[in-house]
Amino acid sequence: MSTVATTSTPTREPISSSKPATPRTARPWRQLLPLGILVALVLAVSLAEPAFLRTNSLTVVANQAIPILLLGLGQMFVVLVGGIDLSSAALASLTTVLVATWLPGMGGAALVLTLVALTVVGLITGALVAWGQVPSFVISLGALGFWGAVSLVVSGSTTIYVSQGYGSISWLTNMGIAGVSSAIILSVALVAVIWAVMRYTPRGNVFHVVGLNERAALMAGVRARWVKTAAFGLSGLFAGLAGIVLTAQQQSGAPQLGDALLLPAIAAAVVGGCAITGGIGGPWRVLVGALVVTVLRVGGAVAGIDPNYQQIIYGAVVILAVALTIDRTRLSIIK
Amino acid sequence: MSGLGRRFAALAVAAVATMSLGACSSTNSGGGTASGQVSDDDMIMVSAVRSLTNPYEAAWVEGSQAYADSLGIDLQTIVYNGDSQSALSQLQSVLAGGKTVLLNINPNTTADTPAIVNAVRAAGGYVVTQWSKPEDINPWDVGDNWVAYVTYNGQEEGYDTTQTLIDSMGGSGGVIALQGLLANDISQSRFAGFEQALGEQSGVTLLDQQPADFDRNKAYTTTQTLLNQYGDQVTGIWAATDSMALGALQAVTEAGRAGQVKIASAADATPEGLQAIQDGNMVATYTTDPYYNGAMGLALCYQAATGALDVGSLPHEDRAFYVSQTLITADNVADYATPPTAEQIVDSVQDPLGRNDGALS
Amino acid sequence: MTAPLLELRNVTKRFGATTALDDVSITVHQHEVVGLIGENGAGKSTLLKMLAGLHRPDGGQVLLSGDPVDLGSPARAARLGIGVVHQEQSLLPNLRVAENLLLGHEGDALRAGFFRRKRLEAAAAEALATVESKVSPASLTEDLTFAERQMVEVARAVASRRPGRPPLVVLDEPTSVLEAEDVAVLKRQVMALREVGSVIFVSHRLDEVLDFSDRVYVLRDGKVVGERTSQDATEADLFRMMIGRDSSAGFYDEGRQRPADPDAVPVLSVKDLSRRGQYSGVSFDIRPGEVLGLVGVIGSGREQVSRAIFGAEPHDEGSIVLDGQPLRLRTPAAAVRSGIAYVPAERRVEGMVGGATVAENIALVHPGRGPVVLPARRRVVAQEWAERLDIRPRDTAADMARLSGGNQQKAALARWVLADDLRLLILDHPTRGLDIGAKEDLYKLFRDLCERGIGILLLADTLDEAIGMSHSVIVMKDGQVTARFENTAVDGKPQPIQLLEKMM
Amino acid sequence: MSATPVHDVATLEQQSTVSRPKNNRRLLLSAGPAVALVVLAVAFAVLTPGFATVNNARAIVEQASIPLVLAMGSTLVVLLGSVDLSVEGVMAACGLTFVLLASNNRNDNDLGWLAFVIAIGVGAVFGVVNGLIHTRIRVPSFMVTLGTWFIGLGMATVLFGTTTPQLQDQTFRAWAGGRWLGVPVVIVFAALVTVGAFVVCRYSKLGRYTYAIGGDEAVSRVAGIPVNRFKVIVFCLAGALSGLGGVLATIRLGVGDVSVGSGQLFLTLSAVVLGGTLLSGGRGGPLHTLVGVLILVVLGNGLLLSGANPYVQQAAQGLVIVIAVIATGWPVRDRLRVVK
Repeated sequence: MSTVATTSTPTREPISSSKPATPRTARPWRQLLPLGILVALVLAVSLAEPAFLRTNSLTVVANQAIPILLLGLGQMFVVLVGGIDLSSAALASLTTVLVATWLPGMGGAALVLTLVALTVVGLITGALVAWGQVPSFVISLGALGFWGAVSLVVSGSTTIYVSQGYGSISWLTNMGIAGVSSAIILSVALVAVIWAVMRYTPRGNVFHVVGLNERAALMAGVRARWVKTAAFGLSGLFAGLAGIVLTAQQQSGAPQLGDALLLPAIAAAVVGGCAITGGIGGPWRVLVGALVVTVLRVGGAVAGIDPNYQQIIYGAVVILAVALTIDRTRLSIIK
Repeated sequence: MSGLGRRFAALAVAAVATMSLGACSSTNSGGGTASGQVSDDDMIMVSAVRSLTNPYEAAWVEGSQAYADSLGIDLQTIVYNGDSQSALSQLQSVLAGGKTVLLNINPNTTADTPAIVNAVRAAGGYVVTQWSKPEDINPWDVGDNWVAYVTYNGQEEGYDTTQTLIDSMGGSGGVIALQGLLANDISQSRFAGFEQALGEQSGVTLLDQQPADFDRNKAYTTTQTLLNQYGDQVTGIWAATDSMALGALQAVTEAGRAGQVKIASAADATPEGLQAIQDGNMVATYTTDPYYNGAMGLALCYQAATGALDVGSLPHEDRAFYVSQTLITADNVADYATPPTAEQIVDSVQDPLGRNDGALS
Repeated sequence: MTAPLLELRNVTKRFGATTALDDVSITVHQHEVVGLIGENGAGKSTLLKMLAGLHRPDGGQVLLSGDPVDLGSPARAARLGIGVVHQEQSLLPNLRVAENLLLGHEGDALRAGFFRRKRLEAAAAEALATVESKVSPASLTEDLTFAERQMVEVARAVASRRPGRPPLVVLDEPTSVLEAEDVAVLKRQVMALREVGSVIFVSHRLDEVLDFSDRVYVLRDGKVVGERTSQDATEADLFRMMIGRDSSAGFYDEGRQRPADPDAVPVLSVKDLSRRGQYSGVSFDIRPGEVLGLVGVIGSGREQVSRAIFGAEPHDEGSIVLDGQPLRLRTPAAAVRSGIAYVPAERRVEGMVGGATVAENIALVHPGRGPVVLPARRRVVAQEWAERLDIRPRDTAADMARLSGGNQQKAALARWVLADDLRLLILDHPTRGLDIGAKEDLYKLFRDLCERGIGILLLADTLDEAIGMSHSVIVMKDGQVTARFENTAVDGKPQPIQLLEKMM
Repeated sequence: MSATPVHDVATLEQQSTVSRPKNNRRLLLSAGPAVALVVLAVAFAVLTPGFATVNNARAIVEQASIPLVLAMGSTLVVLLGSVDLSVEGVMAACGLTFVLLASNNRNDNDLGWLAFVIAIGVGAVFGVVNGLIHTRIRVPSFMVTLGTWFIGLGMATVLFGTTTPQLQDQTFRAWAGGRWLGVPVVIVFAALVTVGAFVVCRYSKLGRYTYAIGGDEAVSRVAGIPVNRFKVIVFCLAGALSGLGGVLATIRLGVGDVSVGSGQLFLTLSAVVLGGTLLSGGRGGPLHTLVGVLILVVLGNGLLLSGANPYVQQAAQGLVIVIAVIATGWPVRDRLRVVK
């Protein structure tokens, strides 16, 4: 995880033994590789199980990918600024509990309240990281433990089934266009919005800049501490969104419902081509990454591989996918 | 992503969509079909479990296999390794195969149940869920496709095993309780049974209770720590499962107190647990007969699909009920030492409601 | 006559479409110091990287003592006796000095995979002694000053030679960060090295090149455009060969230096600025269009003062007033909003964002107004400044890290000066490591800014630069202001020796 | 001529703010976690009866033993600036390999010590594979080891088959709870590994090169260090230590179990980071990790003994970690400090 780095004393830029790189636009095929992997994976699974190619199965996969995508997008902001958020999946679990608890009484307002709460939770983590000047790995680990306990307490450590007020969120999975659920449509729209904001607004590249060289950003008057805090706030917000979709999909909230999605979400960001060292990545990459990870997670089983060997295949394909897709031209050192 | 990338993505999506159009005509028309007459050839049986390295679930799958083989119907085993998403996706892809799915599932979490039964209902299959479901959703609310929900009386398990433990301690002393994951309903009901039994007497006191997350190692370290704290006060340990009881046993043995500290497990009857009872290292466990569990769920679905069982007319107590189970102690442990044969398993589920032990309390 | 120690025959090196080295032939004899000069981008770094074993030539031959060799890898180059002191420091801050010195060639200080610490430190001490460095081999490298580290690097280049091979030590800009006495030590060391082997000496300082070297090669556009023995060459000759034209009169563009209006409200007014243990009672004013030079040696506190004005470091007491408005700066961001700009000395660490494009770097401080900024618009702005400041290549979509130092510095400056509300520009070693052409461009830019009424606080690279550029010069020593030379445009410039007296 | 500066007597270099950290700052950073450990221990000793007893101290050390073995391997990898997520998978694969090769109830194997060696060898092979894929195919270690984590779990699942294999080798069974020269066996292993890791990091070429590579990989390469080879060796060592940890945990359980390592990855990695070894590499070391492991074990043990509600325990654990890290880092805060 070369993820995470602390340097209070920057060393001088090392002499690089890498060859002068080709301009960044020289290899467009590189950017297509994650997509190629996705298509190849889908085709491979379909060869073994043709039923996989039906719209029905594919939309199922897409639906499954949404929580990973949303968590991955939140993770992207944190990874872009050079950190990592281990608490995001636990926050999604907390969301499902809050939503399931509040929906019957408040209806749609519960969603707004939850998102606000989760954003604040993320901002707290971010503020501790930014102004405490401590590694995000440890702080978010502490947050993971703390908010996990809060989920358990709030839920009475049980699953809360949503019956009354489910209408406020059921449209996310039940409604849609041509079998494509509104959760999918909204998530893709969200990806497009993030992309547009990052590209077309004056400060859109600020996460990238802070991730590439935080000190230089500081010296250029960028409020880097706020940017980092905001990245965690966004991670909290997206964990909230992911939690709402999970609640809609499962029609219930539970204190550990989303916990298992932490590594897939990080993997989605990395497989899509975000550098875990920060500064490189974007929402479209996370979208493709989330789909790849989801197909990987379910593909082995769908293709009918002996359950005993599925994990081996899964592990091998994860490595293979990253080996093929990672853009090494912009990383002279792979950690 | 570059402009080229976006164009390529659009192309890929279009291509996939075109391909799928041709393929989807054969999809089963879904939705709430009543108990019908589906022929064996159009069926596929699915047994879904968390992992195959868990003795309980391994035996469950063996039971399922025996039953499916007896009818000559294909069995697909879904192993989801504790990943709810994986469970649902695998199920969806089997459902998309077009055959009528008969599903017997041990859901990963309570929260998974609605999504699973809705998916099966939409595809016109039949499902029996086991062990856990959200309290306020029931099979008869969803329809005939959710044939039944069966579970096992955790409170009874906790109560009976605690009684045995108290007896073995001679009715006095101090006991430590190890729960499973805090958020787990089953663990909670077993612990409720434990508390009930403890409350009905006054000789044995509860020294401490901790969650050990069903984890053998965590049970080991927790017991080790608590043994240090309470010393000789501890004369009994109750654990919600065999694996935690075995972890505790390890710590007790290392502390040189094997035999002095009595250990009871509330569930699972794993080969190791049974061995420990035979060796006198444990006093009790409970069996729900995993072979039966694995076969019975499929049998219910099969009878619903063939029309042998009219699901719609079943009373609620036959749609959500406890399955009878047996306390295992040193007295009867020998009876469970050898696994049942395939014939025995198939015979036991000829009347899949035969072990109905009453409606959920 | 014996074969020359090093001979490059018609060496060529291409990167894609650009030819970095074009048919270069260079000879270095035994017991000779050869100077190598050229503008940024002339091919010096490529040549040095080739000698260090980092690049392979595409054509031509490298001969050592008459034998054709393949330098292949850094380890191989070191084994063949070539020690390179890179311009960018290449010591590992988290290791001890002794470990750094002998990294990769520990010899008998290693036994069965384990270090024999005594032997290692003895060997290191020996190497350090050859450069008269008093650094302890056991100290942690990150605790050394920059100059101390530089000396360790030179020691390492010497120490890496194999017995039996005369050493060839390549020094890339070794003096740019050294203090006067260290330069003298270096000179002695170079002369000592000449007794046993040879030295290639690369520098922007023409006077130093002439002082150190026996012979000088001049590179331009990847070609050798001249070779002179030091006795026969003058700085003017070398300059002409390097740039391809005569030096323009008035290097510092002093003709455009106008006296500042004494009655104008100062852009910046610093009063009794103090920080415990660093500096105290520092006061000065900078008027619109005025350049104030702040000089002093290490530990004088001038850098801390300048960073405090930018909000990058705290101060304990005193006031900072900008255009009559008192400031309480807690962060650089607050300073930037007040109209203060800072060009840091450590360009790569603090001054630019490598990995981002040139356009993004230029837009970093003032990304544009309004909710939407089209990338095309950003490119156009960047392109304008690339033209105005002659940033090469003009491709503003290129990665900032790929540019040469001078062009990076221009882009780093562009991001500040493109704003209309800039009031004060703090320049910390703005011309460090730049070639003469780039320096001239920057000096012109500074004069332009003065004409816009902007105040400049200059921490100059050299005393000459400070004197040449500044309206006023303030000397600091041990955290105190020890001398002021004001209104120099009218009253006449101080002499370097006057400043030195107050600095030391 | 005026073109070039003539009086370059002084280039008045002032670097101290950037390139010269204060010595005491580093000391504070190193000592912080140790101070936190002492504060925690004293707090629990005062507040919690049963904490400050000889038996509990022994239990703490025993519980820290297997995490220590794993964390030492993890430390080496993190010092490189890489990370090894495959710990749990390797533990499972090695644990099952060990049980199935030693005397057990599933097959007739009885290789004794050879089983022990082969199992650790399997871990080393995992490490070499990690290292080779990471260095040769240039895949970030995060993703490589994430993949081999699942491969390890999958291999263990395949080896597990359908019934739990039980360890029957009496020599090894005796290790569980057994003592050598009065010291519990796991503690002996943990002590050997910790001392070994310390010696390697402090005095060996491997250790110092690991610091060099973690400090600056490009510079290390230029200095002629065969970076890739050393990375593979370090990953190999980490894999072998994961294997050893898996075997020790398996011996303690007495059975082969696919989930033998569950939870160990987060525990060990947190311990490494909490102890002050930077994930960016080059700084920290085995002693830091020792402190980190002890902090986490003491925290868990003390909270358990405090009798607090389990929810409160979990929340408190999270809070204490956050507070400890922020408090120990507080004195070295700085306006421009960059921490990721």
